[in-house]
Amino acid sequence: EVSQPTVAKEDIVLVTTVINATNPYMASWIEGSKALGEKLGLPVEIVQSNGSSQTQIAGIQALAAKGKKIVLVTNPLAASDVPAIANTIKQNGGYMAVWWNMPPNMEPADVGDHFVAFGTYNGYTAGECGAKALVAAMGGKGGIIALPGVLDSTVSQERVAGLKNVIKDYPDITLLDEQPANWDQAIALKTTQQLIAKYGDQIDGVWTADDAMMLGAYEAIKKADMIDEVHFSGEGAYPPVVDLMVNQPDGDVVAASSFHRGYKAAATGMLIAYKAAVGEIDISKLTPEQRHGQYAIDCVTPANAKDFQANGGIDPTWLDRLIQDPFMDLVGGPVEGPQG
Amino acid sequence: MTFLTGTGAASGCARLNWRSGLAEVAILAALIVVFSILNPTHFPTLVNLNTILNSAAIPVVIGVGASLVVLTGRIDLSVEGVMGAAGMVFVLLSANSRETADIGWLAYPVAIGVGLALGAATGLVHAFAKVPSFIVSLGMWYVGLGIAAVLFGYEMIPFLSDEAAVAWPTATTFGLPNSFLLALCIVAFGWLIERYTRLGRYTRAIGNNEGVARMTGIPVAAYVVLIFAFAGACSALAGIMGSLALGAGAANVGVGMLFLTLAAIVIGGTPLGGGQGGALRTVMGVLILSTLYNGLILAGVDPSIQSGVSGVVLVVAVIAAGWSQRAKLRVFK
Amino acid sequence: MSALRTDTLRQALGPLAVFAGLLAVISIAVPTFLGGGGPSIIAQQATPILLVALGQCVVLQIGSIDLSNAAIALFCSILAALTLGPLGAVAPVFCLLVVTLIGVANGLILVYTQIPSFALTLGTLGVMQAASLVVTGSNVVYVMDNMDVVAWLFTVTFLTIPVAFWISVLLAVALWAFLRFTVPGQGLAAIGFNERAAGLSGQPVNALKVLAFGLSGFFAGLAGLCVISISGAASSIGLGSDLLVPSIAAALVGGTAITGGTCNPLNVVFGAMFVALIPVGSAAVGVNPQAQSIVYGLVLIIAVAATMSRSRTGIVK
Amino acid sequence: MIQTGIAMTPSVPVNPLPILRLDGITKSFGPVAAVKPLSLAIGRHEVVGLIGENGAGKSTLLKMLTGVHRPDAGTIEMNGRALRLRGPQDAVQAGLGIVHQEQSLFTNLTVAENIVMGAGPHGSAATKGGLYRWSALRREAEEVLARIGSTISPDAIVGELTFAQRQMVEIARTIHVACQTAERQGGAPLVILDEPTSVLEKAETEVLEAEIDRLKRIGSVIFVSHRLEEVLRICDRIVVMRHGELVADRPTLGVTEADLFRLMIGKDRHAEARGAVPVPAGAPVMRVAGLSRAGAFKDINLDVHAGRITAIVGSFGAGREELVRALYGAESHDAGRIEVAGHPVSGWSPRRAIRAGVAYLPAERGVESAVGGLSAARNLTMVPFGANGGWVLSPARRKALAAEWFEKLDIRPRLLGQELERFSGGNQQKVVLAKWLTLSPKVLILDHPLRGLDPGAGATVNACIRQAAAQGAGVILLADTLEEALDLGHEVIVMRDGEISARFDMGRDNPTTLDLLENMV
Ligand SMILES: Nc1ncnc2c1ncn2[C@@H]1O[C@H](COP(=O)(O)OP(=O)(O)OP(=O)(O)O)[C@@H](O)[C@H]1O
Ligand SMILES: Nc1ncnc2c1ncn2[C@@H]1O[C@H](COP(=O)(O)OP(=O)(O)OP(=O)(O)O)[C@@H](O)[C@H]1O
Ligand SMILES: [Mg+2]
Ligand SMILES: [Mg+2]
Repeated sequence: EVSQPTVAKEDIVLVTTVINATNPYMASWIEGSKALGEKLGLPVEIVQSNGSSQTQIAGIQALAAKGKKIVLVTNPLAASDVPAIANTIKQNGGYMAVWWNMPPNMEPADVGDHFVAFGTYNGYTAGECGAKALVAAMGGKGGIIALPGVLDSTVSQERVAGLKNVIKDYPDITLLDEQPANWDQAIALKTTQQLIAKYGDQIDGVWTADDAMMLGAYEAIKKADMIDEVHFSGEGAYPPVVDLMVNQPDGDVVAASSFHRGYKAAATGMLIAYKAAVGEIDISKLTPEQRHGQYAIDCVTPANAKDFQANGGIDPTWLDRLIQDPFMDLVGGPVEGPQG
Repeated sequence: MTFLTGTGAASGCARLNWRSGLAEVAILAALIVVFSILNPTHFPTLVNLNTILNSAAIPVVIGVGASLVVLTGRIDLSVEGVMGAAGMVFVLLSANSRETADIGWLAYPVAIGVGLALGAATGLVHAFAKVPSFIVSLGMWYVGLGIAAVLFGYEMIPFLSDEAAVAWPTATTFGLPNSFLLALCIVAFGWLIERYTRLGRYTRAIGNNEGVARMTGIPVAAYVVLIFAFAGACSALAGIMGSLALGAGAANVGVGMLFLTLAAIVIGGTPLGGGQGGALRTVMGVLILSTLYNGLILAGVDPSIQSGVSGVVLVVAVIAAGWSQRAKLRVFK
Repeated sequence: MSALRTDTLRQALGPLAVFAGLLAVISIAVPTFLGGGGPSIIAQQATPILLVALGQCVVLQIGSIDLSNAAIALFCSILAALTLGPLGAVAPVFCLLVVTLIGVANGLILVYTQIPSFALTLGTLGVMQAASLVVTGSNVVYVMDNMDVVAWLFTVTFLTIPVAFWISVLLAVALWAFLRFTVPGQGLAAIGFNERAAGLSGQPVNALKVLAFGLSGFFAGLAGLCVISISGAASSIGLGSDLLVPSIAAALVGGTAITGGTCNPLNVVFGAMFVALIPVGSAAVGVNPQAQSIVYGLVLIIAVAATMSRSRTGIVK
Repeated sequence: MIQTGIAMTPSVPVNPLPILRLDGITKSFGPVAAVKPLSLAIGRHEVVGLIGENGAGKSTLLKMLTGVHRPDAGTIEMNGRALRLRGPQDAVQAGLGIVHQEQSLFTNLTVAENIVMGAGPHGSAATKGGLYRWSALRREAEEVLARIGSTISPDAIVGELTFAQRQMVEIARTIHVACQTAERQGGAPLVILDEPTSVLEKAETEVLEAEIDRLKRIGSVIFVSHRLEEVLRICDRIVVMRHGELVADRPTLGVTEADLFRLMIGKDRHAEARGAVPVPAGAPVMRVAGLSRAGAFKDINLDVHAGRITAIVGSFGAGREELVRALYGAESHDAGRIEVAGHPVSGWSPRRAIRAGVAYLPAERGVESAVGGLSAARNLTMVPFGANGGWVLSPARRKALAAEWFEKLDIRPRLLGQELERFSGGNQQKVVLAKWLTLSPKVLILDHPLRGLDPGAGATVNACIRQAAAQGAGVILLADTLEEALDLGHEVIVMRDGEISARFDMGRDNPTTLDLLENMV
């Protein structure tokens, strides 16, 4: 009775992709996929790309070649990978949901039924969340260094735009420098050390596009004995960062971080694709906002960090509730751009 | 490997001498002058000197081992993998936030032992299965990264708990960062090996003409294994230093170190064909690149063209150093 | 006697054998792999690797190396994404011309300054990366129009395998014939074995070196066009940004000696398919993601150990 | 103090055991049986000459002795003990020293290091325990050098020495190794010299002979050479190999050069036409006027005529190698003019030279003319001009050409498609010479063309050179010996310190070697 062809449950293999398993965000992504797999009683295959689009696509294709129908949730390495992945899934007869990263001129509905949904969140808001808390901690004045991810990542660019959007209202805040640290803790450490040499005491805040880079920058500032004067903001709510927010071991540190939990995202996307595959969702009846939806951002700051930490960020009933309503975290359609 | 041959080994050998080292000094001086003009307030300062030296420490340590490998005419691409594996072993065997086994100071020798073993494995496979070092060490790069990933598991980042140890590398003694002083000790050790031991001299001989080395009765395979093991140990130490710098375990602590070190070796004037040059020259290469990296950021050069500027400087430096050796019928690969 | 024979055999059939062996292992572990479109996946994955590897093997043939050609491939796909809209069918020609010229420039700088190719192309690699960021304004660039100019490469198939693969195989055959049956082909080998002797025998050493690097640029360009045909978009982190290591590995598994003089493009075809098969295979077999790198590294070493020729000098560096 | 050579000669113990005994030793390379079952004993205090035509298996035999090749069958015994050589190190350990046919020194290291390094891990006090004591090392090397009467500085970098100087270093090293090890083990040393003299000039050869004499008092020597008169003068006993077999083993006494020739080649030496048939100086094919290069040669004026052979002689440092390389465009010149066939040349390079009809056979075969990894046939068609030019290589043509020249120069084995490096030294030389002869050049420059050739092959090649001249080529010859220069040259030019010091026309002046020597020093 649904418009799209359906698949028997036993013919399904659940698949997800990660860059590597040593990144906390990815680890929680894997955890979410596995939790859902357990609930559904289906095996989960993990494709690890090690930062290579080629490997990522090859892995998905390899699983397709095993004969089962793929139900995929992916946070693709690069937006430009999506067409190739969509092709693979189409040929396989499976279903997929894509999170965060997609070419701007693409819409799931245009691609076809096998591309069930695209989920995004407001990167500007995410960047703003960290920036606002940072500026507040700095008392509205001082110098900030910013560490974006890789230069041509849209995700990173959006977050940086959010940062800039916030600080333009604070004439006493200067953005001292912007040096990409490639999402990498070690590079962030090295880069921050150079920036310390350049700006020294002028640095009052460090804004990073991701918590891994924040941890690197944090270590560099600590080693330079500046930890008491400098505030940090990251993104992703990595447990160690939430720890820092709760414990504030260095007295005056404010870590502010927004939240788009890998756990929830992976489970949600996988579930939507699954329901489409087995016919629990009729794709033709999905609203545009459901096929290209926006997910809420929780802004974690020292004020709410303790609560966040207490339940590990996940309400124990969340997964069961999700299975009832896979679109429950959805707050709207496509992201519009920075406000104001 | 022929493409690695800088000067024709077979063709009666254009000898590198102290004078050709002047080109590197001149390049470093030129960079310092240029960056001092571009950023007179921050570049020529003691603080910045320490920043540069500190960032040079890890590649210098790697470079000592890597230079010896290159002196034999071989190449070690496994640097980043070995750093990851050894670094992760070190962190997990030290007091850390994951509370894995803490074996105290023994974590240092054990981690270095891991690097030594990986290096020796590279050397053994290369020397006895006769597979080019290029490919064995490339494979070992992946193996090392894989070991680090397996050790990391799916759990949280392990943070080092020993604050004193974590603070040591960047702390200063006699006004210089400890990390750099440690690196200098390793350089001195490497230099003594190169100059005053059979291992070092045979390394040069092997690099100059391996066939002759064999006919002379030098046990080439054994020396090659030793050298790869030593290089592995150097990378492992670098992995430990990287982990201390991060204060945490990360599989990719070595990210970017391979090309940096290779470029430093080439710029320093050690021809990749082997037989000439050595650790001291590599130190110059590392200093040039570290200064360049630091200077580009301090001068505010657009990040998207930094890799291009580095590439151009690399090529110009190598051209300048080798310009006088250009000759009709010169072999260069 | 037997040593010589086995070596000739190893050289002739080694790459095919290791590929077939790995494929057999995977087919046994995953019986549906061959029927489920496995071959076309391998072919698709192998095509860009193969093209870059063919260029690399010409450079290895003269005893040099080109570390920049994968970055050139990516630059070509970026260029194609930018120009397909305005230029249409002319765009691929234009892009190939540009990247071939970049390869030629590599060669010219090399022969004029006489610096080692390793250093030069490491530098060019950095420059190409910067160029990619600059021309894209650090963004992903998408083919807006005229995608059909390149799309057919991977949508049209012959025997279920994309035509791009067959074209690459034909190019490999052509390259093989060029190296084997032409005067410049013999000159390239002579340079790889003994550059001085080649020069003193009147081989146009400099011109041949420029030719080798030009070909490397050209083949990289073809790989770039394949990338754009597959993904319709390009960026310095996307598809095609990691072809360097696999393509060198493909050349070596294909029996190309890193010392120069011995390159057989036909075997590089199998080398590329082998290298493409490793990640596909380990995902299919279900190797633990964290251990996948270990498997990749070990399989690579074993494959080269099995295919490389050792008879010549006994010296392996 | 190191103890070597003369210092320990006084009481020579009489030992009935031979130093070395080979029994049924065999080696094949694929289809080629390089050494067939061969037995041989070398006595104490004996200098044994090992001769045989090119490819007879001499080097292969010696390489088995020094652990480079492993014998397929047979046993080696040294100083009464069975020897299992797993590699060259074992041979060094056993007290075997060898000067290989191809030079084997480390060009990046000093003379002293090269000399001492050969002694193996335990050979020298200066490197005991793996540590280098540079001053001791230098002293040790100085003494060895002094003993062979060499004035080469122990601190010189080997790569900066001349070819002949390097050969002396090599000899010094070998003698040092053999003496040191033998002394340590209480046995007698055995020194193997594989064609050590083919690159030495007379004076050095004499030093070497004296050293061999001294060596004989403490050990034994195996000496390989194609210069039969030298073998007769130096050796006590002569062993002849042919086609991998030992065909004769004679005491030197009473043997003549003609006997040796017959034993080696299997037929009598033809009464060769000695001396050049005078050829009138026709139009010059190459004219050189005022050619100079600082530090190498100065104001060279020279005409090379079609049909005539111009031999250039001179001692080391006279600049003749540099001169001929400049004539070929392989090196530059500062001033002067070169004209080929009436046209002045500019932007001179090997390619232009070849196009103009100039060919050049370099002296260092392994480095400069043989492409060892390519087949002999491909080496023969290596020069991309004339019939080998264009784009397409015709396999059929290559094969026919190769077959023709293999026949003409009797290159063996007749495996056209085998990699050149698998041929014996002499046969490689024939291949690279043939490469140029196929082009029928106008000017043929030959730098030591007979290097490493057996007398039979030497005669064949000489005949080829004469024939090339007779067919209209102008030949410039840097000969191995003065005799050869006088024998082949229509004109002999003597160089000294970069300048031409004398010119002789063979038809008119008929100089003797003495006349030449007078102008050389
Ligand atoms: N590595 C090899 N592979 C194949 N054949 C070989 C190899 N080395 C030597 N041979 C063959 O063995 C035979 C003996 O060669 P060898 O070098 O011992 O001759 P030789 O007596 O030293 O000659 P020459 O006087 O020319 O140096 C030759 O036919 C040669 O082609
Ligand atoms: N302490 C020493 N005393 C005497 N001689 C030495 C000493 N150290 C090295 N030598 C000699 O000097 C020569 C040159 O040294 P080396 O080979 O290290 O090259 P180098 O001059 O340092 O140049 P490069 O940078 O190319 O290595 C060596 O071959 C060695 O024999
Ligand atoms: Mg040195
Ligand atoms: Mg010989």
